Amino acid sequence: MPAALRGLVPVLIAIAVLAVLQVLVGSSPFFVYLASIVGVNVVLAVSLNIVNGMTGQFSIGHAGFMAVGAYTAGKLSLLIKDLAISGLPGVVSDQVQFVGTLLAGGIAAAVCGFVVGLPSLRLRGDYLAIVTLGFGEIIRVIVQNLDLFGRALGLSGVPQTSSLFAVWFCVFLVTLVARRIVGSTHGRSLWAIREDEVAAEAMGVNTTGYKVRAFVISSFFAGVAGGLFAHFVPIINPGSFTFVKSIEVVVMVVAGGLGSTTGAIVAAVFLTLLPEALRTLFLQVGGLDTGASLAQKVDQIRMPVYGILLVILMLVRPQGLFGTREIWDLLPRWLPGTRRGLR
Amino acid sequence: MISDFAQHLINGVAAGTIYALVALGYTMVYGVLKLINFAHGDVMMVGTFLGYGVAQRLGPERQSTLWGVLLVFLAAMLGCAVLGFLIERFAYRPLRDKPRLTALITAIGISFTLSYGFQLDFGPLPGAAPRAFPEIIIPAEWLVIGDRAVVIWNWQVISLAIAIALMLMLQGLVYRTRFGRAMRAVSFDHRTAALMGIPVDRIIALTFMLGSALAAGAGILYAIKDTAIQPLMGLYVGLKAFVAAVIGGIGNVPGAVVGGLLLGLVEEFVVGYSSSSWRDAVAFGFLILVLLVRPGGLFGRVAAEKV
Amino acid sequence: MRFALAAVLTSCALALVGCEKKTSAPPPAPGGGPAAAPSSGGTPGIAGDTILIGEVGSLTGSEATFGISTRNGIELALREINAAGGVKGKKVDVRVYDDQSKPEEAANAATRLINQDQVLLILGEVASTNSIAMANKAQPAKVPMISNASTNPKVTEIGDYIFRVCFIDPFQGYVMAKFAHENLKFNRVAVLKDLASDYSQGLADVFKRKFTEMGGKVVGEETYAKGSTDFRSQLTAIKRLQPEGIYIPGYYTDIGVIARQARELGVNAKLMGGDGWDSAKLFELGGSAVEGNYFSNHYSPDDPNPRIQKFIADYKAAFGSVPDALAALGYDAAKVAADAMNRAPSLDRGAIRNAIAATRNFPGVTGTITLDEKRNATKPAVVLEVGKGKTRYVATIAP
Amino acid sequence: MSGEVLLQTVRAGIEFGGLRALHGFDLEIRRGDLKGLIGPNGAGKTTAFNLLTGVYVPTHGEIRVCGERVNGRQPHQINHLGVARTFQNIRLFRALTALDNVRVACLSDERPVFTRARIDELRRRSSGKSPVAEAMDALNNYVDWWRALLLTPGFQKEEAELTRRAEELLEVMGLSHRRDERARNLPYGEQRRLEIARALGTRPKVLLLDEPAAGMNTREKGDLMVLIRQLRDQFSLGLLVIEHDMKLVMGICEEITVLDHGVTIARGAPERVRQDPKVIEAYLGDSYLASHGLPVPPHAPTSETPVT
Repeated sequence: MPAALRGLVPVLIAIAVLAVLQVLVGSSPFFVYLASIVGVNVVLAVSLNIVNGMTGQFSIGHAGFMAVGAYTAGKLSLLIKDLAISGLPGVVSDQVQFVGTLLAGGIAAAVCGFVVGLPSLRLRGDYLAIVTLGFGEIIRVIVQNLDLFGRALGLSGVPQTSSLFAVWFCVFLVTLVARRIVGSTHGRSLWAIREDEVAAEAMGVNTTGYKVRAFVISSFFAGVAGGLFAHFVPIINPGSFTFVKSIEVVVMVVAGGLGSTTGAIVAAVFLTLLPEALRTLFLQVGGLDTGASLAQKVDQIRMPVYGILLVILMLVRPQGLFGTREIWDLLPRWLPGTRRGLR
Repeated sequence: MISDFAQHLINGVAAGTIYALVALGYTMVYGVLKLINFAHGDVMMVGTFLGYGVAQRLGPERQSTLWGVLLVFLAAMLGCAVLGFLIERFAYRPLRDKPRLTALITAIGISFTLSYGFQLDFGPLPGAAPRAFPEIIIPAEWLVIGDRAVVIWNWQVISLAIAIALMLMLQGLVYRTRFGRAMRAVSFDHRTAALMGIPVDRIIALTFMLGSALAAGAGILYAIKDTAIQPLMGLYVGLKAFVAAVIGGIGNVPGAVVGGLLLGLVEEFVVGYSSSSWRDAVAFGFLILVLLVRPGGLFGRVAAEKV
Repeated sequence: MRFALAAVLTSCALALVGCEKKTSAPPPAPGGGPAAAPSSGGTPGIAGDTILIGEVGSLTGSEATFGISTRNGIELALREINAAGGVKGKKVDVRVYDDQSKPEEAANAATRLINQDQVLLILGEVASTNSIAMANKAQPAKVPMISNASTNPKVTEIGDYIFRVCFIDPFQGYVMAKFAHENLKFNRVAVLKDLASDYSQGLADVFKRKFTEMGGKVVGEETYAKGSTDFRSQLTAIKRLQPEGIYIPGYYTDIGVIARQARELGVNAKLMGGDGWDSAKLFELGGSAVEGNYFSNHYSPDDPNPRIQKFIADYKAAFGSVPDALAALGYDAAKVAADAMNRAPSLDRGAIRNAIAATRNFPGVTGTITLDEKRNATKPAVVLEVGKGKTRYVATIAP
Repeated sequence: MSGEVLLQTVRAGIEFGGLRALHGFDLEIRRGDLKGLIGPNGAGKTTAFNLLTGVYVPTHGEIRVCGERVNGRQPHQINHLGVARTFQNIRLFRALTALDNVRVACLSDERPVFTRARIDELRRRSSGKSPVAEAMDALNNYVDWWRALLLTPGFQKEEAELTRRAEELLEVMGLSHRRDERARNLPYGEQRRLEIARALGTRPKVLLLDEPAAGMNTREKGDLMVLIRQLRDQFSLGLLVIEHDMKLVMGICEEITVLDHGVTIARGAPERVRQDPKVIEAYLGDSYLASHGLPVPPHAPTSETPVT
């Protein structure tokens, strides 16, 4: 295979697979909705993993960046809703605009990431936690104060141009970025920072620069996830991007294994579907009355259970379920293509 | 107008005192462990609920006697000291030699467990709805200026007195006692301290208990001031107090007090003379500014990493 | 490198230049489309001799108490309906999903009710944000939806399948403005609103506009954020302006604390609010400080009307507390739905929609409900005065 | 033998809250030098290394790399100017493979948009405070990451080149067989050698070795002595070695500086230093014993930097 093509082959394969999937199940609204929610959470988890897992910093304000992306993309889409690109069929023009707003959302979030990251990443890691948390609060206050963003009611009427294909292509992209970065020597520098910041600095790694860059990329994808979110959820308001949302993503990353991309994906899918599955289960088994109240209990105890889960994981298995390994590292050795170690 | 200014000043000091007391706990724990004890605000919340429970038990007559008030404070502070001890013993101590991130995640987990666990409504847990805190200090006017232009209430004076007493006790403890000296030694370098025969584990546990007890005291004062308590209150107060600690220079005891008062006053005057809708952004905007300009806080300095 | 940059910039510029106004109708949103076809030939929502309807509510999360009140009200209504023989001889069952007070979960729950459970119609949500999210799913699928307590005008603007049994923000804001100006003869008022709540902002905006139109003066406006318990700085700032009344369209959770702190600071102005004040908790949180203040509401528990007294007695027997307005609205929403199903010529969604739209002079506990052409309920509001441990009816204000 | 001056300190010193950790420290390393730095525990040897590599900023005096004043520059910038080091308590990237440890260090050269020389020139003119230089550097890095994402042919070539160079260095240090082993799984002596390989990856002009022989047995120490000389010649380095093992220091160093309590108490050829009465007095401990062939008691692994 020509070297120039190596970078593109997975993209082409992904496009083909997702297109088939879109045709097969794209018309079941409930499935599409659920898959979209799952997809957005996966994008969030994988992108947060670049900072919290690979670089060893700790951000707990991912929802804030998601909000920036959602509001930027959503507002932009509302503004250009009545425009079409001449010479293109309506659907294509809509999709082009959709992609454009996603990029805008991602870039806005990335800029915020830079502004927030630069002062705090110069300092020790735990400051980032507090500053990102504060950033989420500031975003909330800004949105609530500006009519432009619909204040507390939120933005509604954003064209629902997202699709199964779009969401999962973003999942694919963020995964590809995470894997390719890890695979490159630059990614190894991130890992070096996580392992030993002083030594990395002494070996010529501009640690602040790398940390900020990882944070910016992570914020970018959080913004893209927000943009996607705005295009399939009928209304976005500050309540969807709270501290609780950030913690959910943190739990996904920590449970999946700090540093394991596939671990983050598995955890994100599992933790998003689990409450849904439990609800269904209780309703099927318990009938309407007891089942509903049980299902309600499940939702109530979800948050404290997340908290306990974090504590227990840190005490028993601080590296998370997968550690830094990827799924294929856990496959039996005799399977072809089984690789070991950090690759 | 001068009377408004005076009233804002009173409000700001009252809020700042609470921030300062909670910030002290953050700063002490950070001093000995270099850990941001994220759950600190939630320990405070648990303290107020303990006080609430005791006051309810005492009933309306007994809770407002001197002994009743003392009992509420003591029960809350003791209860939180035990909680602080348990958290330290079972959640933080096993992780002391692990990367600091691990302990931070644990702290966030504990914070989450406490604040959302208390929102459940089975068993003894209080549920999400706010509750009115009993008036353990029956409000009475202590000082009235002009035609009720400025009113200072008895509980405001008592709260301030209690807060100052607690801070002075802490200052004495840290700088005048053997325990305080040991604490400062541990804060300096806990490995060296251990080599010198200081019981590091016990000192750290005691520091945690002390910080948690202070938080409980602050929590009761907070509940007296704002009259309503609810499980999520710890998150907000905790965050603001943390910001106060960083502004003052984290790890620095007088810094925490100054930072707390400063934050309380800044918030108050932003609302009073600018716009109340930006109030919650003030603290964090302030924080980012401090980190940009003076990362070590007003009184602290950035410690170089040991190589 | 430079080439790539130039190429990107050029294509961006081209895309911008190439934009034009859309001429044709927008294409149907992917995934939306017409109503999902019934799975196995039967009518959606009907299984044997039961009718399945859906409910979405905030059973957990920040607005859990509202969802639970609503749920109880609907539950009570359905018990009565089924005890009286159901609808057209069929039992009515409700499937409830929790939306954790989040719009994305509300949309998810609505999608699920429509596509998986195939419910006949949907009841719910209190928060307007969540109702809008649900309505955006119900409307394209042509499933009738009755919101019990979302007062933001935007909710029913989403489409012709979306209804509500409560009045809307503009009306409630008008009610208090009129009451303050005409009954209390106030000329100077201040506004204190919850920045985190669209409900609070909506009421505050209308109140300000109407009160000014009537010739009064709004002297100041302050905000707070849900979750804070220190309102002294805002109240001190308001006190400086010396208003006769303060309009606080917030929730009871905050009002009690605000009232106490207002009294502590020597603020003598009367406090006024909206239906968010309505809760037994208000008396506990506010103590004596909250007494003597006014709020507008959907119904008054001390209304001698036997229909209302029977509802209150039944609710007390079933759930052990005095129903708040949200419970009453939930009850009415379910009753309106059942009434429409009874009147509809057939039990399909289109017919039921038409029947709901034709609701006229329905005797609900929150007043006589007539749905107007914008699918909003028009009915009078009452103003209540907070007393010792209970509320007292003061006035009725008609639209 | 002596070439150009690579690293120079002029009356450099640092205080930690009133405690003088290092005072009036003068040193000069030229190309091809092999110098030693010794002193009892807590004498300030590692502090000196930390000053030279930018971990600490000197409170007095001046540090120059290739004639350029570098006070206050960040460690990675000083590294880019050609100063690399190892650590007393081995600080490898423990979860990475041996190859990756070296590759990360090799990376600092590759610049896709603006050349390293151009950025360094800008930095030099503004004494390290040019926002333009930083922006160029950042752009370089972002572009690099995009190339990593797209796997461009140029990127693949560079990665291959990095790998080749890293493998070469592993070969030199005799670690080729450990290429894909994680650093934390290597035996102690090999970890020390891997640290040197990693330091060499940054293409240093001056190499600072902090107790390279600690924990090695006699045979390994012998090999190390040969290796250090070989490195100097092969890479034409200037070398500065902190070492407790007197036999090794005396055996390879051409000049030795002795520190005690942060002050230089002696300097000169090994023979002269060995007989200096001040040195013997300050040093009458393990090193005295060692130089007489007696067993050295194990050192407590305490940090020599004063607590801040």
